[in-house]
Order: sequence, then structure tokens, then C-alpha cells
Amino acid sequence: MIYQGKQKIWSDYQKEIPDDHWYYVRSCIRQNFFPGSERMFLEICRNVLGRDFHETEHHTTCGGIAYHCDTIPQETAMTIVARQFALMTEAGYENYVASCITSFGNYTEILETWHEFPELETRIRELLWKACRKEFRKPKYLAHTSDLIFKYRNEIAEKAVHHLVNKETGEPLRVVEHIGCHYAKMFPSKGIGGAEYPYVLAGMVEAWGGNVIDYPERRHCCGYGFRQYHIKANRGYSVSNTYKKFESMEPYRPDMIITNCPGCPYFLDRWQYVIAETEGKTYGQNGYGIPVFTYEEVAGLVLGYDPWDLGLQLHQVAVEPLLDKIGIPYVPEDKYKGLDRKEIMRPGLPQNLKCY
Amino acid sequence: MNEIVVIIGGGIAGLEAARQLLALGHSPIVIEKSDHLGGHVADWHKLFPDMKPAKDIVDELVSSSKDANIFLHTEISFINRLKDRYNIMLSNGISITSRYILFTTGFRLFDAAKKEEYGYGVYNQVITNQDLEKWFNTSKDSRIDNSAMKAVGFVHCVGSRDEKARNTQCSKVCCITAIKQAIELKEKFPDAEIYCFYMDLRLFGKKFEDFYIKAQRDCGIHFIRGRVSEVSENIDGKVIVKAEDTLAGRPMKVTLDLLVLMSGMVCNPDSTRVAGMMSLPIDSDGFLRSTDNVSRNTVSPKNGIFYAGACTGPKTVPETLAEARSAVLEIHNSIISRR
Amino acid sequence: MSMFGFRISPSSTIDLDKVDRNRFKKLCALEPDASKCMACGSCSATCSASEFSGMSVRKVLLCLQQGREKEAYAMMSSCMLCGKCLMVCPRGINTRHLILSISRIYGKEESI
Amino acid sequence: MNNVTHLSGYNNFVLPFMIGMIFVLSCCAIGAVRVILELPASDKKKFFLSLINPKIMAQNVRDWFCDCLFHVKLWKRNKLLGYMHSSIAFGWFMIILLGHIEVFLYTPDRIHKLWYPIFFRYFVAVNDNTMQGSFFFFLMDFFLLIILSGILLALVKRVRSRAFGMRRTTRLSFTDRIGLYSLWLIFPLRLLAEGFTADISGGSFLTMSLNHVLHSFLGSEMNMLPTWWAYSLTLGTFMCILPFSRYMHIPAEILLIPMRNAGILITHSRKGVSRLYVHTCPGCGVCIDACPMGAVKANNKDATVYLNRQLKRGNQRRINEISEKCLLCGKCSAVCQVGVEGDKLRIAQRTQIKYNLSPDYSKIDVNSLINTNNIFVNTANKNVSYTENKKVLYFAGCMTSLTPSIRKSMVSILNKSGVDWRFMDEEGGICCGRPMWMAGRLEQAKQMAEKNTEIIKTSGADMLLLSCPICYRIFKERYSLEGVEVLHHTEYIDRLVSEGRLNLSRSDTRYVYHDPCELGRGCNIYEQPRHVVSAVGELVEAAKNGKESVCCGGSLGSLTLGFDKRKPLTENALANLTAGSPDAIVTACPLCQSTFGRYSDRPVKDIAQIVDENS
Repeated sequence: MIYQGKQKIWSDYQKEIPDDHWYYVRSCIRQNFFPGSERMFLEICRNVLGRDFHETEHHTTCGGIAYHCDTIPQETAMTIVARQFALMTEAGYENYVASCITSFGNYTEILETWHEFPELETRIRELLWKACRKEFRKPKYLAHTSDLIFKYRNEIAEKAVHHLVNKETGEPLRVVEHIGCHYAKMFPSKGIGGAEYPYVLAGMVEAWGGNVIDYPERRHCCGYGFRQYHIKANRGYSVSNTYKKFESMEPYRPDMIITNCPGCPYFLDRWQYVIAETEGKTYGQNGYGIPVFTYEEVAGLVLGYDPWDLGLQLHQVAVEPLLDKIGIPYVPEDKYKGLDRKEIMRPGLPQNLKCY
Repeated sequence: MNEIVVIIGGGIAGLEAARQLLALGHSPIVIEKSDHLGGHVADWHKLFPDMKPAKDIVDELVSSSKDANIFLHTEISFINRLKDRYNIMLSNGISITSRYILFTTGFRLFDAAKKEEYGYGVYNQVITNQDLEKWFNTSKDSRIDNSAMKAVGFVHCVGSRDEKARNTQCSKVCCITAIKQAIELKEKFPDAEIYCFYMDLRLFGKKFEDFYIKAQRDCGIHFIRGRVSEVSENIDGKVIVKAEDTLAGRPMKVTLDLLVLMSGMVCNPDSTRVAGMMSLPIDSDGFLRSTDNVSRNTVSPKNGIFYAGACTGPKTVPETLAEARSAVLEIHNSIISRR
Repeated sequence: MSMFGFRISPSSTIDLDKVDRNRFKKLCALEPDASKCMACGSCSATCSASEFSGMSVRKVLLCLQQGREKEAYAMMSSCMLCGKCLMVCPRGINTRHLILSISRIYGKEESI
Repeated sequence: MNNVTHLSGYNNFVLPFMIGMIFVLSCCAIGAVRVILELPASDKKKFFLSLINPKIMAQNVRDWFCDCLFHVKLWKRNKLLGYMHSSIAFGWFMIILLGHIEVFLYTPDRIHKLWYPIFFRYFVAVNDNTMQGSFFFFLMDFFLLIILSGILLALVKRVRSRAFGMRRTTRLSFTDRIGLYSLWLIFPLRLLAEGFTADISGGSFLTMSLNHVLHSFLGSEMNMLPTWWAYSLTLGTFMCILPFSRYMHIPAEILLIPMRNAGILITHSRKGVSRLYVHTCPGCGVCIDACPMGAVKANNKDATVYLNRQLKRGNQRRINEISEKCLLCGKCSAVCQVGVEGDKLRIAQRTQIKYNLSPDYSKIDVNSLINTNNIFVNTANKNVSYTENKKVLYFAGCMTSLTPSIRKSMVSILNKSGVDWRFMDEEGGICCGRPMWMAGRLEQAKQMAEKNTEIIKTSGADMLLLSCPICYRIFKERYSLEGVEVLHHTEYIDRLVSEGRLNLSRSDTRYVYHDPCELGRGCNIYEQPRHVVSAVGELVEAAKNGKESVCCGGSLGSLTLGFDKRKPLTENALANLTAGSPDAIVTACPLCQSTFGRYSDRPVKDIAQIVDENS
């Protein structure tokens, strides 16, 4: 691997990201999958870094899942997006940041389509007006939330309490970065570092002390693939893709996986359990899995937030071995305590995958 | 009868044209940007189909055109048109006035790094056809490990027939070059498995098909119909290549010790730059546009300006030489008809 | 099927690293034409047996080179050795000897 | 003179002869018993029954004389060659016979001494009694002269084989060489020995004259015994080497003739009649010249004579190589003087090849191949006004589907003739099995035959018409299609023409007719196609034709011969065909047509095509 070669490509894919004043939209599914992540993003950006992020409860889904599942036509998806932009315009913002990779891809695709076919944009404006009497300006800058954490990565590193380093050996952790497919595969120029060698997460890992692993199936989909997972008959295909990735990364003995997509951490995490139960195979050390994190969770850990406040107890794969490795303190008894400090229910333990 | 003809480019087309012009009693002036004559062919090791050393051809051309005025390290600063002739200002400060300019500006090899998925410049074991020819000549390339050469792949059409690479044309010579190089590598590493990943095999020239048969039957080279879509590196530093075997209709992968990218021919930006000084038309493929592509392919739409070789599109060595001769004949006839 | 109602589906990828080439090399030694196919498909189009088992000399050769022996055997099961493929092959491949040689070298046990 | 020495009727010099004689007789006896024991039970029975069948026995006797002694086939081939062989064989036979007659007549008490007739002239002195045998003296000298002339020719043949009509001769093995030299020596030595004793034992024009010459400068007593010793030694050497040399063909042929006449076929690669064939091969090398592969010199060592030699030696690699390479055109069998069937012997070798994969045709659903196109359902065609109104099922065959001109012509001819016919394989069918049979995979071929038989039986046809001689041969030889006449289109067209159902117009075109191997040598169809060709144009004969026609080189018989290796064979065959400068080449086999068409400088047509064009 020639690192300079990658740097050259990264330098070709720079993206202009304004530093402040963003209109923030959430993902449909992330709050359920990893509830701490989006909260931590706003927490870090607003309270730690002091930036202006505006959010409104009136925004809806972007329609991306339905669009990619072929259940709504393109005009419908576009009109939904137009309404989101109208909310941003009403709030007086022109920088739009989405928490979801598919949303980001969806917005990018729609903006590019309008750019190529202005008559379609005109039609969508009409439709939006007819539907809810709203008008909109297109965002001046469009970003994914991981773009912003990437932008703030060095600031975070300066304030870091922990680093992605093995406390015992002093070696950097071996980190697999996994980029959501819709981040840059559709429009490589819209992603930091392009589609082949995306830099967005690699940059964070490097800034926070870790070592990025480049394994053969790096580009491969996590296995979610909406139509694959959503239909039960196709789930074997979904898990097969995940299996392929883990088989490929296994020889590198990764310590952790960092992702920037709503679906990826969920499937990379949960399918490890399915693979362990069906194939009897685990990928972490001593029968554990490889812990999977969102970049916000990693940022939170680095900044010293309590793991249970980050919602890490909702991970299937136990995160404790990694916390121990880095030396992040945590209270094991508090893992399943609710906000009211009362015990919530504990999950049953799997047969093959070791968990806490 | 003696007429000055400015030849832009000291590759094989330029040298052949100079030689023919000298033979006809004219005074060619060859302007070459680099420090050596012979262009791309000078970097090549052996030429298909007879495996003639490229050096022999270049040496022969250089020695037979030595009476021409040759400026190395020299570029065109500007050209302006006088009444019936051109004034050419060179970067070394010399200015030439001539009725005739011959473009033999050639091509540029597609920058394989632009096909990011192939990892040229990122993975150690990925090289180009040009790198391989240089290695044949010098035996020096840190990426080629003589001791561990068990599997080698050739990717055809790198930057050719590829809208994403902004080159829709076929570069014509890559298929046969890949087969030639595959055979040469097999001869050096008889135990290696060699794979050629192709979309079509366009083996149009004399004896090209014989090469193909030789590669299959005598060398056991595997031809896989499918374009490589993705290259990655495994933990041992070898490259994993993914393609679809379109004959089987199934995805395929293979681990290789060396991957050779057959970079195609793209237009030379220098020739576009100089053409721009005289408002010469550029074709949709980016190469210079001839008056027509059938009968007047060496003739530009402007008086006194002629083309030869790969400046108008990908060509083989013999085609380039033939075009150089043909262009000289056009120039000579034009000179005669003026009297 | 496991408790989930689904499981990992087998990969359809042809992994050339895992192909054992020894038998194919033996085949090439016995009938050098084995490596001459240019995949034109004439043999498949004319094959008398193709309607019974999908026989195609081209595909058989491809399968054997990719370690998909079972598929090749299935196709060959109805070959009648009639020689039409021999007649149409533009590369002059001795298809009949090729098929007989495959039948000798491949199969359950290795012989010769 | 010294009559006493001969009284005992024994001298030590007879020992070498006796050893050789006993050795060779026991070898032959063991060999014959072995061959007979190796026969399958049904063939054994057939063989013994044939021996008591007077008709077959008469045939045997005729063949023994014609083939073993007179070499009639060789005479037909080349007079010199015929004379050379028959002079030695018949002359020797006569000398032995006359020797025995002499013993029987003059010294009947010695008849039990096996050596006595051979060395008669040493043991018996001339006296009044034997003087009456001057008649025999003359005959003995006469046949000895005949033999010696044969030996002389044999010596000439070694130097100038072309004079004997042989371009190439066999490379002799070591034992063959010893056999040959001893054979050459036997009779000159006998002459010498008898010459020395002629004044005592009596002699005629040859031995007596020689005696006079010898006595003019040599003392007789001293030389007599050594020459008889030498004679006996060479005889003994010859007989001892015989079982290991090509001269084994002499006794082997005697057994082969009744076996062949009993109709016993090759059933095993090595045993039984195969073993007999191998030993019957005299190694004459006629098959080398005959072999169409001989167009390329390197192929000479793949002729049948060498197959037999390798079979004797048991060199499996070479046996396989020779067997798999052969085109199976059958020409070596056709020209073989002793009737060795080189093609069948090779198929028998091919059956021994071990295959791990075997096709399985049981899955093929015959019903999918039966449709309204090939079923005759109450189709008494009213328009047909001929008495012979057979329901004809036309099986074009695999190869014919690649020569649509033949198919089209046949369809046109059948329609013109008003025949009630159906296509058996218009949309493709099952191969006849002959190519598989030729590959030695007999079981698989039989399976295919069963499938096709089912289709033919279901169709309700009375006649099966074939365009491809390859199919024709196996349908004739191996199918049991009771009630269904099997015809090749050459026969059928000939029949249609002679019955007046097809009218042909004659043109001036000069056609040469190429006999396809499977149709001519394979099925004995030579005349019908020539009738037909003569009816549409002028028939020119090829340099070699009929049963000596030269294979086109495209034969499916050869398994290993590659495409490029066949080209010189085809060109050689074309040169043979075009010797008489015909305008076009006519054949009756789609494979020959395609093969010739590839390299021919003039049109190559099927007989059906020229008939269709001229009717």
C-alpha cells in the first residue's frame, strides 16, 4: 500500500464545508438503532464546540427508504425533499446537514437531477406549492453529519480525554472504517476522499490516534440493502454480504469498526450475532464480536462521555473489551439502569457470541 | 524546390516524415519537447508482431533523419499566420517562417491513476503497460518481485472505451500489446498463471491472431471476458482482482502478484494547445480532426497544415509510419503545384 | 434452516485461487487443443446433445478451468461424440478427443 | 561307394532340425489351443461346427491353397510379388510333399523318422530301386530352382521394392532379420549339400550339374557333412526363431482361414481371434503404402503392421497411440493379403481405454423426438401410383445437418419421386452411435441404437433412408430393425432411377466418384453410385478407387489426429481423385464433402445434389 497514493486521491476530493450555522435533520431509524448518536452529535457541536445547529420538529422522512425500495415515485420523493428545504428556508438557514447517509445521497441525487433537468425542479416547486403552499431555496451547502465531525476532528482531538490507542501496548487500535454506500458511490465528488478511498472516517480515526485497516472487501456493502433485509426471504443474502466483509477483515484482527450510516452499524453489529448463532463463528478476541460504533459514539468516547450515556448498552456486540483496551472507565452495574437509576430489563445472552 | 517544413514532434512519425522530406530534397525542422527522439516507441522494448526491438526502429529513424534541423527541449511559444505562411516562435527564442507545418504530436498514455478502482499508485503491485516495457528494457522496477511471480493479470481497456474516463474510443493496440507482454512475461516466469481480462479482443492486424493462438495454446494464458471492476490489497500485499466472467455469467476473483493496466491512448494536450493557436478543429474524441477520415486523414482544414500519426487517433507503429510518408507526399505535391 | 428462518447463502463467486489446475494441465498435455478455445460458441449452437443436457464444449472447457467440474460432467452426460462440434470449430479443436480425454482424466478417480 | 554310413538313417546333424521342428510344432499346437480356448463359448461352438460343415470345409481347403500356397491376392496385386511369395511357399510345400512321397515309395520303413524326408538325399544312396525316381529327382530340382528364383527375387526386392509395387517396406525387427537371413540361406545350402552328395544319392539337372562342378575342384567326402550340418542348422535356426518372428504367419494363417470362414469376429482386444490376427500378420508392409495417413511420412510407423508388432511386444503406450490415431478407413484390411482387419483390431484396443466419465442417455425422452413429422398415421398416400409404396423414414444424420445442400436435394428428390416419406431428425435427433462405436465405447453406442430403434419402430416406417454412410454402416451392422429396409441414398436413388420413378438428364460434365470409406469398404456399395453418376454425366475413375479408394482425411475414426494434421491427408486424397482431370468431385458422404470442400480446387458435390440438379 502506497499511503502517498491515497493522499493524492484524497487531495483530489476536497469538499467545501462551512464552519457554522447548519440546519440539521435527523434520520428515521438511527434514533431507534443507536439512540445516543444523534443526541451526542448536537451535544458535541453545540455545547463542546459552540456551533449553531438548528433543528425543527416539523421535518419528516426524506423518502429515501421508500424511494430505494421502489414504493414511491421520484416526484413524490422530490416533493418531500422540497418541503424539507422549505423548512430550512423558513428557518433562515442555507447550509443543510443530514444525519442519514441515504438522506444525504437522496438530497444530492435530487439536487443533481434538478441541475440537469431544471424543468423538473419547476414542476416540483409547483407540486409543493399546491400541496402545502410552501416555497424554498435550494441549500447553498449540503453535508452529511460525518462531514462535520470530520471537519471538527482536530478540534475534538485537542479536547480528547481518550485516544484510540491500546492502553497496554501503546499501539494504535486497528480500526475498520465502513462508509455507507449512498455517501459517495453515487456521486464520488460529493464525498470527502471520493468513493474508492473515502477519507471522511479515516481522517477521524487518524486524528484520534487509531490506525485504519484497508482490507479487500472495504468497499463492500454492509449487507443491509433495503430490499434484501426488508423481505425475510432475502435476509440470507443480506447476512451473506456481511459475512463476506467479516471474512475479509478477519486476518487483520480489527479492534473496532467505525461507520457513518444508519443501517451499517446496526447490521454489522446484529449480523455478527446471527453469524455466530448459525455458523458458530465469531470475529473478535476470546469469542466476542468486533464492536461497531457510529462516529458520534466514537467522538463521545474520545471526549470522555460515559459509555452508557452514549447508549452503548444497546449494542449487540459487547463494547466492554474495547473500553478496557482503551482504558475508558465505566460502571458495569449501571449498564442496564434507566435515567431514573432503576434497572431496565436485561437481554438474554446468545449461545455462541460472548456478551456481557 | 527546397522548402522548409516544420515538424512538431520528434516521435517516429516526425522522424519518418523528416527522413522522407530529406529524400525529396526539402529542409525539415523537427521540434521536440523532450530530451530525446523517438517518442513513446523509444520507451518500448519490443514491437509486435515480429518482436523487433523498438530501439532498432528508433535508431534507424534517428540516423536517417540526422540531416534535419532538430531542436530538442523546445516547445512552440506561439504561431501566427502571415499571408501565405506561418511564423513559428520557439521557446528557445528562434523564430521560423514556413509555408508548411506537419503535426506529429502523437498521443499521451492515459493516466491509469484516474481509474481509482484499479489502485495504480495506491497498491504496490499495480503497474502499467509502459512500466512493464521499461522493466523489460532495464530490469529495474521495485514493484516487480522476480522471486514471487505466481499469478499475473492484465487489464485491457484501461481508459479506453470508457465514458467515465472520458475516452470512448478503442486504443487499438492494447489488446495485442497485452498479449505480447503476457507472452513475454510467461517466457520469463514459466510457472506463473497469467490472466488477461478483456471485453473484446480486437486483434485486427497482420499476425495478431497468431499471437492470440500462441498465447492460448503454447503459453496457457487464461483469457477472461470481463472488465475488472475492483482491485484491493490483501494482508500479504497481493492484489485481489474482481471481475465478472461474462462467459460464465458469474462473479470471479483472483489473487495476483502483479497487475498490469493496459493504459490506452488519449489525445496529447500539447497538440490541442498548439492546434488552438491556429484554431484547428478538435474531433469529438479529443484528437485533431482531419479533413475527412477516409481519404484525407493527413490533411487539416487549413492550408499548409498536415497531420501524421497518433495526433488524429490511436494508431499502430506501421500505420503511423505509413501516415508520415503519406503526409510527406501531400506536402511535396503541394510544393510542386505551387510552382 | 436455523432459528432465524434464513442463513448465509453460498457464494456464487468463482475463486480462481482455489482452482486446482493439475487436472486441466494433464488434459492440455493429452490434448493441447484444450487451451485453444476462443469461446465463439459454434459448438454449443450445433450440438446434438445440447437439447438433452445443455452440452456445450465451450462451457465444459470454461467450467473445468474454473473448478466447476460437476457442471461440466452434467453437460457431458449426453454427449454422443457425433463430431458436429469438430466440424464447426473455427479453431480446429479436436473436440471429440478432448471430450474423451476429459472423460479419462476427470471423474471420480484420477487415472493414467 | 560308402553305402554303409547311411544305413542307420541317422546322423547327428539332424539334431538342429529336429529341435527346431519339435519346438515350432509345440509352439503352434500350444498357440492354436490357446486361441481356441480364448474364444467366447458361442464362437467355439461355431468354429467346431464349421469344421464338419462340408461347404465351409471346401472353402477352407480352397483358401488354404489359394492364400497360403499360391498367394492369389498377391498375384493380383503385383505379378513379381505374387511369384516371389508363391514360388517359395508352393515350392517348399512341394519339396516337402515330394520328399515324403519319395520316402513312402522307396524307404517305407523310414517313414516314422521325421527328419528322413528332409535329408533324404543324404541317407539314401542311388540304386536301381531309387533310379526309378529320376522323375522325382527332376521334380525336386525343379521346385528347388523355383524356390531359388523366389529367393533371388526376395534379394532384389530388398534393394528395389518399387519394382514389386511397394513404395515402402516394413522395417524389420531383429528376429525378423534372423528369420529372413536363415530363410534365404536354407535353399542355397540345400542345393550345395545335395550337390555334394548328388553323385551318391543321385540328382537331376541342378544338383547333378553342381556335383560335377564341385568335384572338378573340391574333394567331396570332406565337404559333404559340413554342408548338411549347415543346412540343418539354418533350418533349425529358422524354426526356432519362427514363433518370435513374422514367419509365425505361416502356421497362424492356416488356423485363421477356418476361423474366418466360420464367421468368428473380434470380440476382445488381445485374446482369441485378435491374437491370431496379430500372428497372422506377415509384416509384408502392404498396409503401409495403403494407409492414407502415409501422406505424412511420420505416420508410417502407425500402420497396421506396426500395430501387430507392438501387440506382440505388449508396448501399451504405442498400441494406444496407433489405435487412437487411425482413421478407421479400413483400407489396410481391404488390401491385407492374409485378411488382418486392422480397423476392427484397433476398435478392440480402444474398448480397453478406461474412462471415469460415461454418458448416460437414459434421461433422453424418445417421445420428445417423435412428432407428426416422423410418424406415419394411416397415410396411404393416394397420389402415389407405384406398386412399391413403402413408407420411407429419412434420417439425415448429424453430419448432414451441416451440409444442408444434401438435405435439400434429398427432400427435393423424394418429393419429385412421389415417395411417401417423413423426416426422422428434422429438428435434431439422436446420433446413430457409429462415432461412439468407433471410439470403442460400444455400450454407449448400443444405448443410442436402442433409442433410435424405438423411434423407428414407433414411426411405422418400412424403410429407413440414410444420407450419411457413417450412420448407414451401424444401422446395417448393429441395429436389429426387422421389417425395416435400411438403404443409403445412393442405393435408393439408383432404385428410383431403375424403376423409372426418377428421370435423369445426362450432361457432359466429367465426374469422379469418391468411395466413402464407410459406404465402400464398410458396406460394399460400389456399383449403385457409379450407375447413378453415369446416368447424369461422364464417370471418371480416380487413380485408386473402389476398395482402394483413399480416405478424405476427415474421418471420425481418428481420435487424436488434429485438424492441421489432416490437411495433407485430404490434399493427398484430392490428388488421387483429380488424376483424371474431372470437372467435379462427387461423393456420397456429408463428411467427405465438407472435408474435400475445404481444400478442393473444383466443386465437391453429393450424389444427391447432382441427381437433383439433373432431374
